[in-house]
Amino acid sequence: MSLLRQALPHPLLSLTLLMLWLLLNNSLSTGQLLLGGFWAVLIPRLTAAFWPESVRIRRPGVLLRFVGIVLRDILVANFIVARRILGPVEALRPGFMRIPLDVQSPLAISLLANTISLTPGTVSCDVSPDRRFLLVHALHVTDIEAEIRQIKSRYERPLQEVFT
Amino acid sequence: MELVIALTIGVLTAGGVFLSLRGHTFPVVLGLTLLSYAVNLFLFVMGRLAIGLPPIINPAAPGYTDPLPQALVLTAIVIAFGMTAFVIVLALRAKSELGNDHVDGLHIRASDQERQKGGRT
Amino acid sequence: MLEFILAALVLIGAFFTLVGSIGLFRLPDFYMRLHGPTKATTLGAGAILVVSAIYFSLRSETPSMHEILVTLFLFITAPVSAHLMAKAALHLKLRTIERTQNKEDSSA
Amino acid sequence: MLAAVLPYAIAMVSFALALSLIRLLLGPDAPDRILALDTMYINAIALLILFGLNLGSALYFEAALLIAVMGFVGTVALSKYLLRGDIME
Amino acid sequence: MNLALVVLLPFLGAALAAGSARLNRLASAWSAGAVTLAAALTLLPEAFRVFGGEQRVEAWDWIPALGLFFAFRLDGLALLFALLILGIGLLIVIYARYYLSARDSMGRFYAYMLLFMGSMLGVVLSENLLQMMVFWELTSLSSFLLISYWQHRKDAREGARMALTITGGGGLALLAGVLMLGHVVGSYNLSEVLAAGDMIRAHPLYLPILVLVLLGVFTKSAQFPFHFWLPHAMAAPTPVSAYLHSATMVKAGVFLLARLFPALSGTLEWNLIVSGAGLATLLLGAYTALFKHDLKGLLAYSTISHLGLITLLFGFGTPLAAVAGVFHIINHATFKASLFMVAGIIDHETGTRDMRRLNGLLRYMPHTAVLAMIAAAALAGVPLLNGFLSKEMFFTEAVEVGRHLPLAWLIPLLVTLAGMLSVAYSLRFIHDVFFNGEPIDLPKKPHEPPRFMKVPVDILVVLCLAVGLFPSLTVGPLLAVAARGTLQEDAPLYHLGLWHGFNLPLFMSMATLALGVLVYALRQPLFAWHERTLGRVDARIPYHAVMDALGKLALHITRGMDHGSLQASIAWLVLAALSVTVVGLTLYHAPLVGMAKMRPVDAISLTAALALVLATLATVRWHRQRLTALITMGVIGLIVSLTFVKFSAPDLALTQLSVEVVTIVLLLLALFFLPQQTPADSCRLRIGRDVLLALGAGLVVALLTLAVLTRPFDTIAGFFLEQALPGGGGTNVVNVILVDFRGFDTLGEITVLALAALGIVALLHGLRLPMPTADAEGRRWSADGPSLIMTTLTRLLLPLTLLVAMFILLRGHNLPGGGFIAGLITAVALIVQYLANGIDWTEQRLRLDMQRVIAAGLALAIGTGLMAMGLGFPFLTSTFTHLHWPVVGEFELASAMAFDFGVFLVVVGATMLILVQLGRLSRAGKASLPENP
Amino acid sequence: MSTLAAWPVLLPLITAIILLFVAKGDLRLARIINLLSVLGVTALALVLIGVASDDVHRVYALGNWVPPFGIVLVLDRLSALMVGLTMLLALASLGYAIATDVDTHGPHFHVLFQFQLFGLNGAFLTGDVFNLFVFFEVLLLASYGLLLHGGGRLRTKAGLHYVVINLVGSTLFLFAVGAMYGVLGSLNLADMAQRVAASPAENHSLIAAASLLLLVVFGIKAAAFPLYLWLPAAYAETSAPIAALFAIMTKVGLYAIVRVHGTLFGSEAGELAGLITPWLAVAGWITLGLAALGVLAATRLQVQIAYLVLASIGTLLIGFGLATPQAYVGALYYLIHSTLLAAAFFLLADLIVRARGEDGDRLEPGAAMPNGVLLGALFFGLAIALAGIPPLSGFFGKLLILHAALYDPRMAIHYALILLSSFVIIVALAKSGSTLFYQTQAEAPSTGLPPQKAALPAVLGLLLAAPLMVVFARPLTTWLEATALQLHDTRGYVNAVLTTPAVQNTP
Ligand code: NA
Ligand code: NA
Repeated sequence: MSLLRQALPHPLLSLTLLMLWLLLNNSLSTGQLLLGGFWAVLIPRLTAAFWPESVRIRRPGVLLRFVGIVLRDILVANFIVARRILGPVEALRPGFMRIPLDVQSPLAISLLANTISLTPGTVSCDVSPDRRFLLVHALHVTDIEAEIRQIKSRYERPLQEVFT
Repeated sequence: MELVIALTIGVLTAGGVFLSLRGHTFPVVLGLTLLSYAVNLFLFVMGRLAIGLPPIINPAAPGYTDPLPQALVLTAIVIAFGMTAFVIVLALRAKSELGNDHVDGLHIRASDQERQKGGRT
Repeated sequence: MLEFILAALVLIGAFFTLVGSIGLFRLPDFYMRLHGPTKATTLGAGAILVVSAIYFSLRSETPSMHEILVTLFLFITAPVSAHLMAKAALHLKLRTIERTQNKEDSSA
Repeated sequence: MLAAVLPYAIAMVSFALALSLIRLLLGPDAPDRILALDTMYINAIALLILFGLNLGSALYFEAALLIAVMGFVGTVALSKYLLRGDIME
Repeated sequence: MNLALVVLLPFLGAALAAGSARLNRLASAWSAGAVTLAAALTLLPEAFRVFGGEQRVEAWDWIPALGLFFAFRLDGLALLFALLILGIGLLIVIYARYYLSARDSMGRFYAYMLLFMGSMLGVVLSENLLQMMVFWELTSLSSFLLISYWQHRKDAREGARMALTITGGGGLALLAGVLMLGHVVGSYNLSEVLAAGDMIRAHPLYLPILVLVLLGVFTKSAQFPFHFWLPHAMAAPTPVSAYLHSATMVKAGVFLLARLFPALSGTLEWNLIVSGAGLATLLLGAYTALFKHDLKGLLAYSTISHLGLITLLFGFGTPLAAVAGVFHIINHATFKASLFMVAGIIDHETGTRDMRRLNGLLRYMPHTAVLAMIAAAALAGVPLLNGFLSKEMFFTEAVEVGRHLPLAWLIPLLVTLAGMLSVAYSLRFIHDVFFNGEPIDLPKKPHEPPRFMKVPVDILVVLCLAVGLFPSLTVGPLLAVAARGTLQEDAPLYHLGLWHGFNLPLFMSMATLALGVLVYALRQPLFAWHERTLGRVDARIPYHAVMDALGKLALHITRGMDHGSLQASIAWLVLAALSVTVVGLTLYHAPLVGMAKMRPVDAISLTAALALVLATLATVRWHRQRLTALITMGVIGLIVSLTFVKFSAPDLALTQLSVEVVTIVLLLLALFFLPQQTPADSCRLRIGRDVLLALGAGLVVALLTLAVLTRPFDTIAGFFLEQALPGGGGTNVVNVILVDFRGFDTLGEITVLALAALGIVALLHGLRLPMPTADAEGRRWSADGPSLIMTTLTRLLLPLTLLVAMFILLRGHNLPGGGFIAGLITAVALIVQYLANGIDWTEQRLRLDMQRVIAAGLALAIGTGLMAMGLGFPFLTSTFTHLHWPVVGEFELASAMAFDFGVFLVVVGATMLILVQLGRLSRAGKASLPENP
Repeated sequence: MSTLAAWPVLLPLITAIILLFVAKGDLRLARIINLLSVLGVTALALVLIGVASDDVHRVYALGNWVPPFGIVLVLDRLSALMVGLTMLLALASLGYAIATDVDTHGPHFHVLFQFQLFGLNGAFLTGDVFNLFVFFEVLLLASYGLLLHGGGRLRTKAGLHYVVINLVGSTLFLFAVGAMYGVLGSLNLADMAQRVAASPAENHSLIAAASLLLLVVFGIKAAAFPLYLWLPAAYAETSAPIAALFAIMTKVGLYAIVRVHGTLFGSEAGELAGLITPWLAVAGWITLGLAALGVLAATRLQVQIAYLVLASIGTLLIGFGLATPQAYVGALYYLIHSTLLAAAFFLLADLIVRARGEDGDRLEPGAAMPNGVLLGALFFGLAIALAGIPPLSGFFGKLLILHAALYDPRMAIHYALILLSSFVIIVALAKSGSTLFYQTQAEAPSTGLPPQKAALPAVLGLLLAAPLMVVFARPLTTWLEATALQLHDTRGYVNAVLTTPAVQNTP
């Protein structure tokens, strides 16, 4: 087991790499599988020092659903943002929001920030040095508190469930 | 198209020459970089303009563009990169040794000199 | 039918790309401009990538899925870029338009 | 069908690129220009893929991939320069 | 062999003299004497043959391509000079041994002296004119050494330099003349040149040849207007003056006049130039000599005057005049050498040469006085002495020429005038020094010199007398062969005797003596008049004026061109490139734009071009706001990449894109330490010039591009396209070219990269730069540490990016990609870690000596090449094979891939080394900051 | 096909790699490796000169790709000669650098040194125009590193100028090569020559423009007017062994002109034949004139020597501009002479500067130098040699050129400039020699150091060339005559290169 642990310090990463290799090569041939496997073992080992803590995904199901929600939000909300961008500028009500953070793992915070940025209408601007707040800019926001609640429930909670 | 390309390369060259003639190291580096863009494009189009004919052997390909200038440009890009890196570090060295970033190590602004004098007395 | 969808998708992608740039072009302050490129443009590129994936999968009769990778990278990097640019803007105390809410938060 | 719409798509993306360039030239502040450059990079991804579709060639994919992988580094470095001056501390 | 030996012996002797001085001071004098004697003895058997009517020539090949032979010639003229050089040389050797003081280095003196002797012998004994030039210039050099012998004295240094300047310069002119002469004749050998007089005189190059040769002659023989160096050469020790200015150095000029007499004389140009210069020199020298208070100064001007006399004789152009000239060369050598030695004795024993202080020395040194009186009488042309004989011949010729040429009646008059002055200054030399009351305030108490110091003078004075009394018996045979050697034919009849009857020349002689005494009697008012008028004229003044002007001009032009301005250098460069291209394009009558049809323009390309132009203009416009300019450069890079894509160059696009990213990081790293704004540094004029140059360059490049693109062409590309797959084993032709067809270029290219990295490491070594604490607007830098989001996400990206890099690396041979691009991606992936996490954090996790990575990459690249050599193929010959492995299936292995992997390693190593070293600069800066209290 | 041609290029590269691996921080080892390699390649170069004397072009097709498709190395008399010269200089320079510890003044001296040799030898041997560009870049970048080695204010400034000018030059090189490829469609010199000869008249203007542009590029390296402005400072400010090694640097430019333009526009080239020769002489005149004035105006010894180098370039440009085989003999003779002796002079100048202590290289009277007689004698010899005064080699070089100029219609100008500049140089050197060695202040205490014993062989060895070239002028000029004839036989070169077969044996 420890041997395996040594060989594959981040099995999840290795798996991802293998999949990506196959994607890159658009091929499922044995040769590519072997080669991808080779990279999947080698690269995590080479970069192990950069990944001191192993990443644990507790609830893959939640993660998958989260990804689905985000993708949907990206699609839907983009249309809204497009309308706002193309519409009258005067109608826009931009604003900053300080979102108090419950998640504490760096990866989770980062993914949350990313999600907020990708989903239209909001961009994460900064994390307070004490990791307690995320500063977000919204292109158009009418009720800031509601918006914050929405973000926390829709994005932060699933992430907290996955990474703790 | 050839005319457009020629003019574009000309503009890049002109910009590069103008900046190369400036008196401070950084604009000169910019000028050299512009010149290398110009010459890379020039060298590249010397194989003539071809659209959709990349030199990757493929039985279905209708034809290929001249691959040689591309190889030359690739070499030229790499060399230019090495040279740019060297010259920018040299510019730092020169600033450290000469005390300012003029290519000839000159203090240009008279006001600066006056200020220095004033500061000393 | 598929081709129709592809064509539509291409146009949608191009449209969002354009929207992103229009936002960049016309919105009045930096923070607002930041919104267009980070998502509309990203989404636009994503849509076009999907078309590409399908198109080449069909053409060569083997799945061409590497476009997913481009999208993945984009989705990871675009927010990082946006975040750092915003951070820089905050540091430089860039002007926001008058009606921006909670301006004081930005300087906290 | 696809072939018919591609020129329009390319034109739209090119126009987007042009708009981004105008923002870059207008500024007014350094972050605006950085943002514009960043946008141009992403526009370029779209453009490259459209090129590939237009020519029916997969050979332009890697260029798009490369921008996706590396394009943000310039943006990040420029931003960090504004923040800290010293980008590699 | 003997002749060569005669010339070479003194050169060997010089080394001997210098070496033996280390043993014993006097050993060098002895060896110099022995060498001189040996040379003379070697010459002797040859000399007899010459008297027997032979002309001896010895020749060996030297540079046949040039017509340069190592060749010597001995005829009467050469023999005469060789005897003078060796004979008087030997006397000077003896004399100098007593003259030099204990402080003077004898070894150096005799070594220089022998060098000079050898050079002079070389001049007179050369058969090949080019070889003669070698020795000619050597006389200038060795006389420089001799004149500057007392190098601590300013006058010695300056006199030597002046002599070198004038005689060396003349030598260069002579060289040109000799080359042309040889060109006209078809040979540089005297035997042929002397026989080709008619051809030479008829040639269009005759006048240039004549002028150039005469420049050499006149400078060397101190003819007006080049005479002024000679008096300044008197700063040399007196033995040197005695040697150089009686028998040798200055005689080289007149020797050449005699030597080339058959080849060049016999034209009006010759007569006018040579006799004109001779006459002027004769008068000027004689006049000036009279007013010199310095003994050696008087002798110097007297020498100038007599050289003028000889020149004038050759200028007359008649065979008899030439014979007289040769005769006077002999006579002048004897009496002038003795007079110089006398002057040296006086100087040596009294400590001064100033005739105003030297008086009544007859009482203190009677022997010397007698010698001086006889020699001076010879100089004045008093009957019964040798000087009288040649002066008579001179007057005869002057009268003769005066009959033939218009206005030449002046010549007898003027030469009589010169003779008169000559008598006057000779008289002064005797009367002022040995009579005229008591010495005034001498540094030393005068007495006779050592016995052997006078012996050389004794010998010469006896010769003056002997020749004067019995010319036919003594000098007759030698003069006869010398005359024959000079004329290269039998000399016309002449009579060597004391008495030629009552004729005009005799009358002139008597007149000079009488008038000379008269002039001397009137010296006081004459001196006063001279001081007020002509005495103020000094030829040195125009010389110095010319030299100063030359110096100033040199400084002005040099500073004007080379004032350490990079901008000027670049402007010149651009101008040169522009002009030659324009000239090239218009050189032949061909249309600029070719016949090939142009492609139509599409809107998108036009937009891209427009964008490129705008971005370029923006870069130029904002070059002083550096960050902005950097961003606009980024745009240019991007559009260039897109252009590569558009025109079928995916590999280039990939490369350009990755380089672009690295370059931005690089420039930003540097920008931190540079001012972020450039001060305005150019005036409108400068900007106007630069704009013009830039527009010109742009226009020319555009024209060039258009001209090429509108022409059809036929390239070797077909071969690469055909052979890439079967011969190179890859479908990506660009990559196959890079790693195979032109792998050697790539090897050079990665070497450049490696070198850049190493060079940068060297440049950064010990570099400390102050770090700005605030940005351009004065804002302090943000205090925030690493961004959490960035660090986390970029760590996530690292393995993914590396995977992409491997993908790009492996497919390069067949599809766009390859080692270079993969290397840059890898480097960027790692650099991002540095950007996000800082140097310390990253270095702890990435312990790779990038220098070794570079070395490994290079070793791998070159190793694959060497492997082919091991198998008997040329360096870098590639091989590839398709393997079928169970399970894995078919795959390709190509040696070029190993090469490409080497490229990959070098790129990773070099890029990382460059960027990280540069990034580390701020750490060095921080480390050197004073710690906060 | 002879493998011999490849080794002078490969060995330095291999040595550099070994140095990178092995000798990090171990100076002694680095010195030994470097010295051994230089000795070996020098010996090889001498062998190559012998080998090339049979007048056969030895073509080495890298990668076994036949010309004109692959890159070829071509060993002929001239390239062998240039490699030999390079190595002799390298030997002296390295010996001097080690003796005076110059190699300890900064990192990577030995590696850069070997890379420099790689670049130089490659440039001399390649038969491919783009490959020539690549080797130019290698040798330039190495030269940047070496030039700046040790650092210092003026050196850095000179280095910056040198680098920037050469970067612009590299750009021009690519423009020129690009245009040539765009018209001729090939990069192999022999093939290009053939294509020039066969080119239609309508392309002649373009070919002319491109090759004149290339001439400007080579002119920068050669330091021809008006492109010489980098030279005085660069040579004067860098360390002595590097200045000595750089004596070959300008010759690379001249070599390239002779090789490239000579081959492209040989007698076969029809209307284009001899395209650039009129330009060379004009550039030579002005360069020579300005250089002579520079020698006279110099207030520092090293600057003066730099201008002497420039003067030799002017003379060489005239020589090569005369373009006859006869003139080539003279120019090549003069090239060997000026390269070796200029190098010797730079080394000697360094010894003088060390011996003068605080008086430095200013041409002003100073304290008497320790061992001044020896230094003075060496100075005298070198001054004679470089001023072109008999009996040393400089005179004979000039003589050969002047002799060849007799047949040129512009003879008068050639003569005037060569002789007048000689005159000015003699005046200037007499003055500086007299100032440095005669006009010493006996009472001033000397602050200088006597010359290191170990540094002398380098100076003496190079100086020895001056008398040897005179004594052995006959075999040397005979060899050079054959070289000149080989260079003028462009058809021979083209045939030899283009008929090179691939190696056929199977491993
Ligand atoms: Na007196
Ligand atoms: Na840093």
